[in-house]
Amino acid sequence: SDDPAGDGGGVTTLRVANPTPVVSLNPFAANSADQPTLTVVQEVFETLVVRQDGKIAPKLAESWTNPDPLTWQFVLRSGVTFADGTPMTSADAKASLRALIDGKGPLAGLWATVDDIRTPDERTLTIHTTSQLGTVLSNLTLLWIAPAAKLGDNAFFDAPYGTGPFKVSSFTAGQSVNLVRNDNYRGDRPKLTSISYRYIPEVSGRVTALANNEIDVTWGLPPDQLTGLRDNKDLTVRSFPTYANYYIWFNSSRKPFTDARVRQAMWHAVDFAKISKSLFDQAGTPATGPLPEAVFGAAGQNPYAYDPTRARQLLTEAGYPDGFSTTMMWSSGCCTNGNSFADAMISDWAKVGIVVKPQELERATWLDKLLKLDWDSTMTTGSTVTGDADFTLARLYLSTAKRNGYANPELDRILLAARAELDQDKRATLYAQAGKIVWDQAVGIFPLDLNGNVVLRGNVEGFTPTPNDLPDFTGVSLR
Amino acid sequence: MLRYALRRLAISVLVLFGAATVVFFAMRAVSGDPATAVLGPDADQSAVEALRREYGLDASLPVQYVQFLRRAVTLDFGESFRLHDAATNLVLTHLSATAALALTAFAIALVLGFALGTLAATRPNGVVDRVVSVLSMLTQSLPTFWVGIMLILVFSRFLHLLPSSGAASPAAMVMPAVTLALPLLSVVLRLVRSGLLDVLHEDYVVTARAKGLSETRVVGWHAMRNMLIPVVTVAGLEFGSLLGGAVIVETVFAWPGVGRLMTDAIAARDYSVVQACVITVAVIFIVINLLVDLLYVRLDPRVRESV
Amino acid sequence: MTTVSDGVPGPAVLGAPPVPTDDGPPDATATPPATAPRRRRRRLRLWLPLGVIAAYLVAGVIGPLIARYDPIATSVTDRLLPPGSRMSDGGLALLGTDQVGRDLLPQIMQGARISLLVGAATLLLAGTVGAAIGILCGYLGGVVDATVMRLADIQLAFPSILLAVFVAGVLGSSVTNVVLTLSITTWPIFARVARAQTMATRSRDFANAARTLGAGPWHVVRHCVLPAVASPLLVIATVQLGFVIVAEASLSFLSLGIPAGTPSWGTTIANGRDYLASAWWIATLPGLVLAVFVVCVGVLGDELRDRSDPNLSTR
Amino acid sequence: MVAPPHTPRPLLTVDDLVVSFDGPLGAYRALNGVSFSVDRGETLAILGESGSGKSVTVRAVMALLPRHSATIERGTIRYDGEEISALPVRRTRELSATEMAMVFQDSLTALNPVVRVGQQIAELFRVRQRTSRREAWRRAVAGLERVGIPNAARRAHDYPHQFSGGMRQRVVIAMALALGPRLLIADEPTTALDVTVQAQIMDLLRELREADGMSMILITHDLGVVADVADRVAVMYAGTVVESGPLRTVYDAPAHPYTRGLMASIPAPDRPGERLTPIEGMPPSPLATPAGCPFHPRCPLARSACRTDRPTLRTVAAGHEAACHYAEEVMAGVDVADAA
Amino acid sequence: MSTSPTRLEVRQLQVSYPTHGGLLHRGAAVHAVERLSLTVTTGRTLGLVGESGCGKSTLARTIVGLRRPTGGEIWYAGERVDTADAARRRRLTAEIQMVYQDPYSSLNPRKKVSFIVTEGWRVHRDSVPRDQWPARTADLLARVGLAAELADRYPHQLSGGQRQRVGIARALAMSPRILVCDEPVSALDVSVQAQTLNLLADLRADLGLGYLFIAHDLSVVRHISDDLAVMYLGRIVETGPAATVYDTPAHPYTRALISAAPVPRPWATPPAERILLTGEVPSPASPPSGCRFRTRCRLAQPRCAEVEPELRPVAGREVACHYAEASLADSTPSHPAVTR
Ligand SMILES: Nc1ncnc2c1ncn2[C@@H]1O[C@H](COP(=O)(O)OP(=O)(O)OP(=O)(O)O)[C@@H](O)[C@H]1O
Ligand SMILES: Nc1ncnc2c1ncn2[C@@H]1O[C@H](COP(=O)(O)OP(=O)(O)OP(=O)(O)O)[C@@H](O)[C@H]1O
Ligand SMILES: [Mg+2]
Ligand SMILES: [Mg+2]
Repeated sequence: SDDPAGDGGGVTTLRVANPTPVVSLNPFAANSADQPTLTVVQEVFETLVVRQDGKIAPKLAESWTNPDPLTWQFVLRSGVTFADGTPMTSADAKASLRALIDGKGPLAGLWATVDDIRTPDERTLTIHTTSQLGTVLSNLTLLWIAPAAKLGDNAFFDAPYGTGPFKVSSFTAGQSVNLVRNDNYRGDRPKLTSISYRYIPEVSGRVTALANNEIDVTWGLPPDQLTGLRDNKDLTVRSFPTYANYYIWFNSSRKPFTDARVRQAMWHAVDFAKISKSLFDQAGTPATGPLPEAVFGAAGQNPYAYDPTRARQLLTEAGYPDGFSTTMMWSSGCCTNGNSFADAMISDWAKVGIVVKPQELERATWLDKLLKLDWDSTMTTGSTVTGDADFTLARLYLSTAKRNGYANPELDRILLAARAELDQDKRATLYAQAGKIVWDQAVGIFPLDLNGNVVLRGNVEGFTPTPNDLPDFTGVSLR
Repeated sequence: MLRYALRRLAISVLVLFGAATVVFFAMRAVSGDPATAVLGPDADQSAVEALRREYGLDASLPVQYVQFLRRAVTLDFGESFRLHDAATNLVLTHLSATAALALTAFAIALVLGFALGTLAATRPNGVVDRVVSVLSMLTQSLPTFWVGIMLILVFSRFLHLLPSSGAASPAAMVMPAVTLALPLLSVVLRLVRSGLLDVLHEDYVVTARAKGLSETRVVGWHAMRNMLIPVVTVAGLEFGSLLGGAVIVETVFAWPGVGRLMTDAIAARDYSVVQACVITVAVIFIVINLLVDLLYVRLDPRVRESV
Repeated sequence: MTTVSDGVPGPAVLGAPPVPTDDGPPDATATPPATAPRRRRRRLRLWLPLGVIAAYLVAGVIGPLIARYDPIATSVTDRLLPPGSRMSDGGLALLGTDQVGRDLLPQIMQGARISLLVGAATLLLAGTVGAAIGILCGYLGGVVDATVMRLADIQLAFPSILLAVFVAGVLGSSVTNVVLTLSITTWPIFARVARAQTMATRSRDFANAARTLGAGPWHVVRHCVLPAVASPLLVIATVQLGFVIVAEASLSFLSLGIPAGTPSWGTTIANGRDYLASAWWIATLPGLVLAVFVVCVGVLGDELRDRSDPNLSTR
Repeated sequence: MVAPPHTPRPLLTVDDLVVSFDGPLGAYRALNGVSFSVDRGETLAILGESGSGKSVTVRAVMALLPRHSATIERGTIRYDGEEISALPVRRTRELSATEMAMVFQDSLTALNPVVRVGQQIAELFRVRQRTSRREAWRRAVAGLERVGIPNAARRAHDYPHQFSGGMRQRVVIAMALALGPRLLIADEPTTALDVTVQAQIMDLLRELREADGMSMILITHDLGVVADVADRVAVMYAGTVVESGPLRTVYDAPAHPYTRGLMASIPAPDRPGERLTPIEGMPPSPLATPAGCPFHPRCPLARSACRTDRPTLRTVAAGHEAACHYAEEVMAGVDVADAA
Repeated sequence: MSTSPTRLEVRQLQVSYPTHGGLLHRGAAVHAVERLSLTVTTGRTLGLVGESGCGKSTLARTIVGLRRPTGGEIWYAGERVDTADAARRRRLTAEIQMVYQDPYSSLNPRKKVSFIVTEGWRVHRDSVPRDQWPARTADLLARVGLAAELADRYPHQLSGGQRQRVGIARALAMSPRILVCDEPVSALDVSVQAQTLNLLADLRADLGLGYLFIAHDLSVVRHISDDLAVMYLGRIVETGPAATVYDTPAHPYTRALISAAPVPRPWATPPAERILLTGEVPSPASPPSGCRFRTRCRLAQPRCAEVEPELRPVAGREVACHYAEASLADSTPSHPAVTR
């Protein structure tokens, strides 16, 4: 009828093509760390705090304090309503956190030490932990606040709504999601009236759809595709640093990778500078540490030079003067340009006498082997979803995690101390130390921090990329 | 008649039971655990176990099997671990998309296959025949995904004639249907050609000519009716496998069909969906076999005596 | 006994005929001039595909020895060069380079080994097993037939991808296991054809004649059924060869095929699929090579069928 | 187009017809100069050994030779004075069934197995005469009744395999007669049938001929059947007509050694068990027709001229022609031994 | 050559084909052969004639063991064949061989003549040592009048007569005592037919073979047979010495059959009256009650529908007709059918 947003009227729909299917819109359970789910969910729900330019900023929470090191108290913003008009209260926040913990999804572990959540009044939320938890704030960047009354209702997540600028109008798992503007949104109304997400699996299909004006936005394209698209006047290609990086792990509990020198030799043997320049162009930047630079807690480490002679020398020292044979597995489609990257590395390793047999596996099989530690080395990419070093380092490198066979009491101590530390600066220092151990001991090779890319048609304006690589279209408008 | 129908039904039930059993145990024999596949590597053990309990995967295999069979009888295949919907529902919605595509592809293949096959058969070893036969071998030898992507590039990206993917408009159907039709087309074409060649020098065709009938009627009516049985047989089977899904075409053209549903479900070790898919496909094959047999009787009265 | 004038030898008892001379030059009036080019064309239909197939075999066997192809060596600076480009080591990439800078020509030649091996091995395995089962079912009929054919039905309903995942999961991914997977999906076709032909042949009069001589089932199968089954199987095999090689490519498309690092036409084509718009040659050239091969085998199969047909053969 | 019936011209004349086939063995001539004619109301029987070209000859007349492998190299076929071999096939087809109709050798294979018998006949009226569906069916049933199919109205709904051999043969005849042809060509119409059914069919054909003045070409191996219905006989050997003449003349005084050999091969009914005297040797392969007279390798009378000169059909008595250099000797009954 | 004749006896043989019910009706068995008895003796020929579809081929196939009888017994040389165990059966039936109706389809198209002829020896490994095969093959081929070179040919490279003889050679290779010939000459022209008949007669004289000779052509049957059996709808209706049955047929069906046989030179023999059969041919699946021929019989009486006549001796032969004597006496038809 009228034109509440003043955006020129009419229906403006942003047509988005996902590179991966959205199989669920429930961010509290199994899919709580799932990129495609989070991409959609972030338009619908809001969190208490957000990470902005690497710093934590208020969102639904106005302020927070630590009455004691084990207690976190948040004051919620007033006047916030859900899309159906009901006000958002601390009970909703509490229920949401409970749902996340009880949902036993991949993020539940972040909250393992929480023993009590209280709501003294409608605007106050207190979280009590059994031991000090320095990651509460960054963890909260992934706690979506949903209406408490609906959380137990599975059907709610077929068309969920929250306090965010959009709400879901229709959802077909694995295929498409449609969002419409939440007219009860308290802030600046988005200019878009709706967003439609559709899953197009094949790269050629997605690129063609974009070039043909069948869609407006897509992302996650292989670097080689981008070269061609940059020349296309109708399109804008945005590349930006993300929380994601490439890593090749060695199974440190298996010979010959029990010896750090062997792992280091593997690193020295590959000319990563050349490979990443040719294969990744602007899609990646050489890593400076085990964490992508954008992550809180990342610190620059001593680079490993491409030095085959040194590699051979290290191998000789470790007792493998003639090299050895081993395998490297990865799950198909795990990694940008993965097969080429593997080929290139294997090629360089062969030059120092290390014969690496590639094993491209189906994901479920790969996972199975991975978790059983039934592998020599594995290549994968990973993202520090919360943007906090703890998420990656403590999750993967604690000896209790049993993820790569590496066990180092010193590293364990540092990581646990960092987690318990409430002073963020001190935490950063501790993570720098932990990073150094992981890097110098070559628990894995960290060749590359990945850049994200989003390709938009020329008429899409106002898009700002975020390092968590969850493209957010709230501020976008169509010309 | 009744005995025949009963026997047939019994056999069908056996086939279904066999397919169900094989898929049940095959899914559980492959490496990879559904709970981990859904939750990813970071879920903790208690979460994995909770999920396994939720989906009844903690019971012993024989118990699970009996449970599965008992529910399958009521067409309940359980809930998808991955898509959180009833497997039966998922299969049915995807099947309708597949059916639309398969029917179109089938129609294209039949119409073109008959036309070209007839053309080739009426001038055996002529230029048309040679060209058609080499083309049919060629289409058979081109990988489907190559054809699909090439079609997208040519007709969408460069000529801007057709939408590149999705199932939104009838136009979106053209390329996937054509891609799917090509291999089938060459099969139909070969069958029609060889069937017609066999039949065209039969005496009754000569009789029809001697009756002064036009060549169109002789070939299109007298000869054609007699070579349909092998064509129907193979076409039926092929149609069955089309309905069973064409993963590659569905992937390339982002077509939400049953083939991709099944492939994704296999990848995610989504037992219930895989089982529902396989049983559906088995039912499709059984129904198609039945239709083909009924069609035999319509096509050839001699069959009636020896069903 | 009769005699014939002018030296024509008299026929023996019971009118044993003078054997018509097939080798002697036939009478001019009976041989219109159309024969020579037709013969030549027929010969071409045999030798041209044979020549091409031989060339493939030679390229597959010798090619990689001459133009040395190291599947492991990559040269990322030379990636995605179009056909005819110079590479950084000075070599000429006649067919261009792939996404990690490997020369395509030797890669395709090397790939021929695996692809032809997979094709031949699958056909051999599926063909033998399928034909044996088909003949058994067709000959015995009854319960055996019904049971096995129902098994084939189950097999048809069973997704081949699940099979591939299954084989790859249980046995790991290897050339052998690709052959196994493809054989399991292909055997029912051979079985069906063999079965149909067996059913048509087992009660023909010449088979009955053998039975009245006292022949047992084994003799009838070996001498009456097998020769008759061979020719349709040959045709099916040539059709299936193309299918199998393409199927290997499709398995590669789903990463269930030949293990990475072993070039086959299928893996090369699958690798090139994301580059069809920018570097068309990676997927297209091996695709063409494959298509030409399949067409040649098809033409050869048809021709061999014609020649093996006693009613058409010239000898 | 059709000339008035009183003209003395023959109804069908075939002159020097040469037909060759493209076989997988190369091209060869199946017919090598066939000539004969059929008068109005006359029945001509064509005899000859298997593979001598009888069927090819009549198929050439009906324009039914396989289009892609057969070529008419030479010769003319005139129907009612008009040269039909020069017409496009489509025009000749228009003459089919109305002017000339054909009965094929094997009735089971000559009928379309998947079309109802009545429909196969009705089709003629529907397509060729554009009658209504019901009218066509009515006439088809009448046609079946005419050839003596009991209960025709019901049986018209049956399929060919539901009929017995004799009835099928009658269906084929009913089909050939449906549009009232002036010339009926019957290619071994009774070979597969037992004598009682054969007798019925021959009687039927005779009756029709007498009633309508229809001409007929009858091909058969059975000399008894020929004697039963034919007015004139033509004998073929290796792609040519080697002899033609009135029935009794040819039977009693054959002018060609092949014909004589045929007649001598018949088992005599009054002397059962006696040794038969077949023609020695075997027919020439179509790929290697001997030079000169094609019969000379098997001919007890062959002399040097026979090996070099090909004899042509010549008149040896009134209405009696033969292609033999020594026809007079043959007619005179000169014996093998005498000739040598 | 044997001194005392060996006998093949068929007693009360019954053979039926199960027909499957269609989608609409239940199937009924076709009784192709019904309580049939006959005897074939070495050194003699039993001719078997009858209407197309009356069960002649079924009988032949059952005798050589290609079908299991549903009732009755088959005895050979004093031993029961049909219930014998496999080994004995193989030994017994090796002496009973068959010549098939269609020479081409009974020869394996993918095997050379040399294989086909030696096939029996390949099966019975101990019968003939392998080194003797070539000589024995040449000998056999010569015996059936084929040149030794033909051993290297495939069946499609042979003429019809040659094929027929290869079939005979294959049977002879087993040194049979009894030969079952299922219409061995019906596809051949008179000259080739004469060759084959001569061959069979020679073999009977030289080796003392006994024949069961099935044919449509009565003049051929008359020529070669010592005894004659006439079949109608699965049963024998008349049997006896050939001359007796042929010259003075007693059963109305035999009379019709013989009267319908065409004569090669009708003008040379006195004109005979021809009996045409009318009425519908009954189906073997539902034969008429009583006498099976009564629906088409001129002499049928009410009794014929009630009591099925059994074979009984009448004037030197056996006839299955209640009114055989009347039929014999009745030289002119009581009501004129079609006469000529
Ligand atoms: N369609 C064809 N293609 C090639 N050759 C053919 C074809 N039809 C007939 N012939 C050949 O032409 C010759 C004459 O055949 P035709 O059928 O006229 O013989 P016929 O005299 O009718 O013999 P039969 O008495 O056996 O019917 C034979 O050598 C035959 O092989
Ligand atoms: N395989 C079969 N299945 C069912 N019925 C059959 C089968 N073979 C023959 N018959 C039927 O059995 C009866 C006798 O057939 P058979 O072949 O013995 O006749 P025949 O006397 O040899 O005839 P013809 O003279 O035509 O060769 C026929 O009615 C026929 O339809
Ligand atoms: Mg003929
Ligand atoms: Mg028979």
